[in-house]
Amino acid sequence: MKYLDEFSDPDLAGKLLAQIHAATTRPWALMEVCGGQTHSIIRHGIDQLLPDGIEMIHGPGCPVCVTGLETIDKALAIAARPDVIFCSFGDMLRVPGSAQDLFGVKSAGGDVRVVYSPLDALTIARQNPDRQVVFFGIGFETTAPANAMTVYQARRLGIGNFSLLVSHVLVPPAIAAIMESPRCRVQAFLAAGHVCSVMGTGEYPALAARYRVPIVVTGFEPLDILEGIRQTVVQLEAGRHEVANAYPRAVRDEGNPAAMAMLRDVFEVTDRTWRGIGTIPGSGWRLSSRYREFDAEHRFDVTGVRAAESPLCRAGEVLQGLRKPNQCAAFGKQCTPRTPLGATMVSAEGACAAYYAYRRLDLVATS
Amino acid sequence: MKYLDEFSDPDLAGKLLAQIHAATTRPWALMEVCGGQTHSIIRHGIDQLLPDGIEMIHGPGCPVCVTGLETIDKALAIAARPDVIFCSFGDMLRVPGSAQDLFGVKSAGGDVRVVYSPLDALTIARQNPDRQVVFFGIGFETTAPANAMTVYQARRLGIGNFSLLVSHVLVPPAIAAIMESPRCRVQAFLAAGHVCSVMGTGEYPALAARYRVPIVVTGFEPLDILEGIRQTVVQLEAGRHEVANAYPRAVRDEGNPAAMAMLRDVFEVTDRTWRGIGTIPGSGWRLSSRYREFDAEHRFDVTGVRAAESPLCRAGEVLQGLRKPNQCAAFGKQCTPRTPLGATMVSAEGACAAYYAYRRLDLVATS
Amino acid sequence: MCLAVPGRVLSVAEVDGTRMAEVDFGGVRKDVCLEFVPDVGVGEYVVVHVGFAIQRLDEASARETLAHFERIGILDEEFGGGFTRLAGQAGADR
Amino acid sequence: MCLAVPGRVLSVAEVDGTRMAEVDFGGVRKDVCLEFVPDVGVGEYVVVHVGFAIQRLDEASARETLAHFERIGILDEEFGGGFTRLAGQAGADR
Amino acid sequence: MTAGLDFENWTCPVPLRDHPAIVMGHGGGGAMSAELVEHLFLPGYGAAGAGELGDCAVVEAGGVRLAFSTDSFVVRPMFFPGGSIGDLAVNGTVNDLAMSGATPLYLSAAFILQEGTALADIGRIAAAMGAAASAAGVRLVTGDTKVVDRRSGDGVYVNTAGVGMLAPGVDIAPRRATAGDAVLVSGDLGVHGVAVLSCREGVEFGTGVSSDTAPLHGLVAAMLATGADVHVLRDPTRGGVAASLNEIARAAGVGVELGERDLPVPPAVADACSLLGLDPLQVANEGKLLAFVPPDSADAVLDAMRAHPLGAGARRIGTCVPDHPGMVVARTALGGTRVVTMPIGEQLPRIC
Amino acid sequence: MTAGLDFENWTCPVPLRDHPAIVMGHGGGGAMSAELVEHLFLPGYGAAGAGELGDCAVVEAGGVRLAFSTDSFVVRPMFFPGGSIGDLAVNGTVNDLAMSGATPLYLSAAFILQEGTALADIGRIAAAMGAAASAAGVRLVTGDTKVVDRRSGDGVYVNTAGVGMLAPGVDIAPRRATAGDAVLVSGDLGVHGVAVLSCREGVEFGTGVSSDTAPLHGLVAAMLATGADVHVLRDPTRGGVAASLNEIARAAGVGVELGERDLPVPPAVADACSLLGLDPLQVANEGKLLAFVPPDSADAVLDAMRAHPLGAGARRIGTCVPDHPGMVVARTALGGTRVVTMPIGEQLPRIC
Ligand code: SF4
Ligand code: SF4
Ligand SMILES: [Mg+2]
Ligand SMILES: [Mg+2]
Ligand SMILES: [Mg+2]
Ligand SMILES: [Mg+2]
Ligand SMILES: [Mg+2]
Ligand SMILES: [Mg+2]
Ligand SMILES: [Mg+2]
Ligand SMILES: [Mg+2]
Ligand SMILES: [Mg+2]
Ligand SMILES: [Mg+2]
Repeated sequence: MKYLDEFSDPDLAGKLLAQIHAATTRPWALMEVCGGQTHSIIRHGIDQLLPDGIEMIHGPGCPVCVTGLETIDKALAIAARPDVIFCSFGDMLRVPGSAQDLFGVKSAGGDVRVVYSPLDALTIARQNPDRQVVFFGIGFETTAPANAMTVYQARRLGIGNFSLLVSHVLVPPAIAAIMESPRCRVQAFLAAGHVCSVMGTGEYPALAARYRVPIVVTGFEPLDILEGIRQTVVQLEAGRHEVANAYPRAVRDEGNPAAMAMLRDVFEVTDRTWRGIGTIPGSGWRLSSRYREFDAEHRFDVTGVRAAESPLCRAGEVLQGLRKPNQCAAFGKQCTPRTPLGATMVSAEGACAAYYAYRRLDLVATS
Repeated sequence: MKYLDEFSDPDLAGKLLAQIHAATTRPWALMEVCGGQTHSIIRHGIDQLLPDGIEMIHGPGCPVCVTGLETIDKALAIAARPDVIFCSFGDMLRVPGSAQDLFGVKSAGGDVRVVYSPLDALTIARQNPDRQVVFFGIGFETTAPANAMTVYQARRLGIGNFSLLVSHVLVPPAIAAIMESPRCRVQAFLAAGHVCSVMGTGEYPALAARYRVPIVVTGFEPLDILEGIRQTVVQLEAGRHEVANAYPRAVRDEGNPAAMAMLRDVFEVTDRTWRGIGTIPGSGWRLSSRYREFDAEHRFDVTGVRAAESPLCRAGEVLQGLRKPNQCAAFGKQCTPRTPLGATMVSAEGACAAYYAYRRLDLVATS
Repeated sequence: MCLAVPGRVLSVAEVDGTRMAEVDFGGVRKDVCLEFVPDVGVGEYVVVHVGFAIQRLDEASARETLAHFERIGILDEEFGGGFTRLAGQAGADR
Repeated sequence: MCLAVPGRVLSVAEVDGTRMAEVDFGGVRKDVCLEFVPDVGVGEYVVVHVGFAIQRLDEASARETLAHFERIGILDEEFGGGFTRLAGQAGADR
Repeated sequence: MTAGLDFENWTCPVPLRDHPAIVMGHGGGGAMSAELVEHLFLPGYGAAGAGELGDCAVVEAGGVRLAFSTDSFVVRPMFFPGGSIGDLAVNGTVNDLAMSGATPLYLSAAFILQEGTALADIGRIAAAMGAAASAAGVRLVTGDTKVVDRRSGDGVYVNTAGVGMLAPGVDIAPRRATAGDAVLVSGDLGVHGVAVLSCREGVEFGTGVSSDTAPLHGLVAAMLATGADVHVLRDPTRGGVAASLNEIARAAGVGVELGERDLPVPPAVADACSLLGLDPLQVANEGKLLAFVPPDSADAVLDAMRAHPLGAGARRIGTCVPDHPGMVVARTALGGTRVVTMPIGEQLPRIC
Repeated sequence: MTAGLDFENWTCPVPLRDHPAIVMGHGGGGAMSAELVEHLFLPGYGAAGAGELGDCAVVEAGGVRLAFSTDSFVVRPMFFPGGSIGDLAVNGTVNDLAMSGATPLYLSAAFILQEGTALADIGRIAAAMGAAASAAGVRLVTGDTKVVDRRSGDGVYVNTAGVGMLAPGVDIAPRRATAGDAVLVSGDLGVHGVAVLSCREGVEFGTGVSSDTAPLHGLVAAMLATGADVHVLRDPTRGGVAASLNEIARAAGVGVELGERDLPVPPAVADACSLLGLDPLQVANEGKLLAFVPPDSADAVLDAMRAHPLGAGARRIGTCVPDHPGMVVARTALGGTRVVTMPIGEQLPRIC
């Protein structure tokens, strides 16, 4: 695909790697915030090629991983209703709630459907006027405009049988929370490129200044990631802590004004519980009171659902870079991709899942 | 089964046949009113064993055959509704309406279920409180008490999602209509035993007297039928036209008072269109006004459904004994059990269907 | 019309205020509503149609009918003197 | 988070009052909502996430970035004099 | 691969024209099932379709004559008195092979599982298949598993295919039915169908009847060991004796005459059929066979059958006749006759 | 028949314990499918279960070596760019036979039809099967038809089983994979899966990609004609190359090393996978094969493949290694490595 393939070129990657090696004189701990970047790093083996001193810490930027257990349980309760068609992005279907996952609800008779876009769910709602159609609106700032637009359209077109189960999470408060953590080891951030495509970079200078960390807005292809790392290392080596944009083809400083206006109309800021991490103040969006009637949580009265995570799971520390997955006692034992205890073992981007596949080769290679 | 097997004994049958042969000096045309008796006659080959002069005319006593086309179309319309579970006796599923049958509705997505008893439909209604459950209440006086009791129970137990599509037909008005027909050839009746189990014999003396025909209440096993024929022939040969009961183990003159009381409560007399015959005044029961709320016809507003029968079909004349099935031009051509034009080709008891199977051997045997 | 078969009441119970019985049809057993035959008890025979007993089966009458069939052709009550001749013809017919 | 890919707008149409486009992703085509990139036209590239264009793709910037990658290691702007030595070490590492 | 075929304007030939879509009756093993094969599958397969796509094919590979058969099993409920879908899946295919006179050797097992099916149920079915295969002396050598959506399946559907080997000279096929042949049955009729019906939703009744599911190749071997020239064997499953005899009569262009008094219909089957208005001749069997044998070997074959545990109730039920070719006629107990028709589709309980 | 087995207290052994019921992933051809076989079917079958119930069994009858295979086809939609469920049903079984080195000869075809299915659709499928069978030179010799309730099926499910014959000396099986073997693929990867996905509800996208469904035994014959000792053949269908290579690596206790730059993933497949977040190595193929051949015959086999119309795009994609037994590792374009994991269940579009 144009503008993907060019940014995967091995020769240019070699040049960037040489620059990173050349620039690195000391160990540095960098966090890529975004799960998509984690995926790219592991899939292309980028971390194996970095200088030994550069440690990539996988951040909490996988929406599948951080969507709260309670939210999953609410989704499961709604999806199990016979009157509901529950629509979701594909990767949410295997995320375990307290007792099961959406695949389990589906296998027990729930009408659970995978869609590519929330607009597909709206189409399903129009095609099934006698059913309630609920879309599972999770994700970061990147996904929020799509969900916002869908609810806006539902109201505009009078599609009363549509509603949204909303659990959006926000990146800047998470970065602040990570840096506030007493055991925090992160020295710089690769910021999530597509979040910034929507939101711009305006929130980052204050964070960079407050925590004295470089923040480099980074894309997703191998060259993008290498360039993000390169710029970060250069700043760290030079003792700087600035905000930079290494993904200018898709990110403008001002973000996307149309999307941001829609977000302001449809959502309002709320405290949000991140799975494995806990509640971060002001780190989420929920439907604003103007759209309350489209809120599935109220329509199906699941506001009372409460859930507790497995006491074994250390996903919170993993997500904050305080612990490697294989430093969790349950890793590979009680907890595998087939029997995940924490969401980080569920998604292909989840740090624990990535380590599970990855470690196997390490073990073989070192045995 | 006790009280079935004993009444099939071939040796006793031989004795009864000998008596019939002995008694018969002239040709007689007898009508067995009931389709169950037709079935028994053909299944056991009884008519082949009778004196040549005794002609058995198959009467309109198969509820599957005589249920009106319009009623079938109403059933099809209700059964096709997505909110409805439509329950029926098995033999109604293949009866063709104007365009298709209940099997076709089922194959197109209708929830059509076969039950043994209307009480089973009531159970289904209790198990599916969010669906409408409709029972197809057809049949003669024998079946009517079961349907009446079911509606009575639905009201008593407050099962609001149950209703009945009612199309009951009554034997005595049909006998009168047959006898009033200008071309009528029937000289005596075997009356339907199980109808009389419910209703008794009180209505028959007036008919026997008015039309000067013997009426012998007859059972269903070979010996019962032979005895019915024997008594009929004896009367005819003697010039008598009395009502007699050749099925006393199951029929009392007064009928079943408890059942009759229930029928009076739940149903009221109405004109009824018999398929292939036409409308016979006062020949049916419908729900009385007290049970109107359980009337599927009103609940689903199919009162406007109108239907016309195939112009080729001579089922009316067949049912009245005015024409043999193979005297219908469509018989075996446009009309076969796989492609029935009239209901008499549908049911195994239907005179046309019986002839279709039967005639094949005749043709072979005489070719 | 109206397939109905004789069965013997095995047990009676009240279900939801309705008198129901388990009825045996020579090894086959079905639940049957007894509301229309209120005084039938265990061990008696009923005539059952679509899950309802529509009449008590009169066993004495059944036995009498069978006995009558046995007698027939021996006694000659209905045809008087002509019977023997006619019966002979009938036999020849078959 | 947020798998988003660049695609080229093939055509634009208004559907139910919403600006929609057919977008080509190198042979794969999908319908995409353009409401958030109101001034993008046919032939331009957009970044698409779950059926929505979330940003125009700046082709000039993309070309510049690639050119920058090509230049890197030739120019030495950021590290000044120390660069050549460090680059040599990095090469030895691999 | 399919060039030259006009799909868009494809219409079904008569008599399927009357049914533009599948109805339950198409799966009943009667006339409607046969018409699907004749008017839809065979024309569709064209030159690649061989023979009549019967229950079992006899083919040749490397000079060896093989029997090859397949059946899918969708019986509901999956567990019933006397067996389960797993027993049927093994015995059904073993029997289709045996009815060609072959020794069954290898089975495949392919599952279509509905999501939500309890693994415990699948385990019970697999165990029943293993036990039935061991009892029949065949091996389950290859398999497949698919899962379908909750709304697109119902528990477990099993397909088995089987391969068996024929001894030289064995030629057993419907077309070999010959006027004069004695028609034999290996035992009581209708027990499987009644057992399954007794626990089917909407019809449930109490009965002591259990399915007769059993592998019949041992019985066949005993029959062939008499040296008799067995003409036809058939397991009267779906559609019962009525469907099997009608098929044989049509395939061979002969008539069949049954004596109703000779039919081994056990009282419990007769009673269940009386209650529901069914014809015992149309009720399915899963452990019985019909045989057409020359009249002079009928007694020897019957003796051999009776000496085998699965043929203890064997008896002669009729004769193959030159009259009314393609038709089956029963002489009733009273001495009349009736035509035993090919069932059309599903068997339905009657009220009338 | 099933005496001595304790059904009521039957519980599934680990690791199935975590899933008391079937979920879609059990049918994905990955780890969950394999675990059903290992922990449920094989223990259930007991002594009657033979081998590993793989895609195809090699058995013996009358001194002839036969290949025997079965597969059920439930692909939705039933018609897709480049083919239909009918093509797959024939080619899928033909290919499973061919992957053992056998010449496919006979197929069975068993249908489970949902009531309400248009006869015209069934006719199109039958015609596609006939055409595919003719093209593959196999005959459809026996069949079966069942009909299920509207709520218990979905259009047409087809099972085919197949019988083929092996030439003396041919021994092709996963366990024969040997360190040093060259790993070859016959052409572009992922086109079938992308073609089907492009018209699947909820995901639809426009693409020029058509299914690659094709019978591969001709290509296999050309490969064997080189005289090379082909160790393993496999058609990477459900679960794609990732599932097939992991299975082979485990069966033989070897490692596999792939070069990502050598994988023939056409741009349209790569782009569709980018859009949906899928791994092309997990996407299904229906007309491609993987081969493990000794390194010294790799070039000759590749030449033979490229000379065949179905192998024109053949290339070497990796090597069988003694390291990391049971694992498949890919060397990335950048020079790193990644583990190519066994797919767990269904492939799902990702947003992340
Ligand atoms: S390995 Fe499992 S239990 Fe441990 S932190 Fe990761 S997800 Fe939680
Ligand atoms: S043969 Fe058919 S068309 Fe003729 S009277 Fe009978 S049902 Fe009607
Ligand atoms: Mg992003
Ligand atoms: Mg009656
Ligand atoms: Mg078969
Ligand atoms: Mg069979
Ligand atoms: Mg398979
Ligand atoms: Mg058979
Ligand atoms: Mg296979
Ligand atoms: Mg296969
Ligand atoms: Mg079959
Ligand atoms: Mg395969």
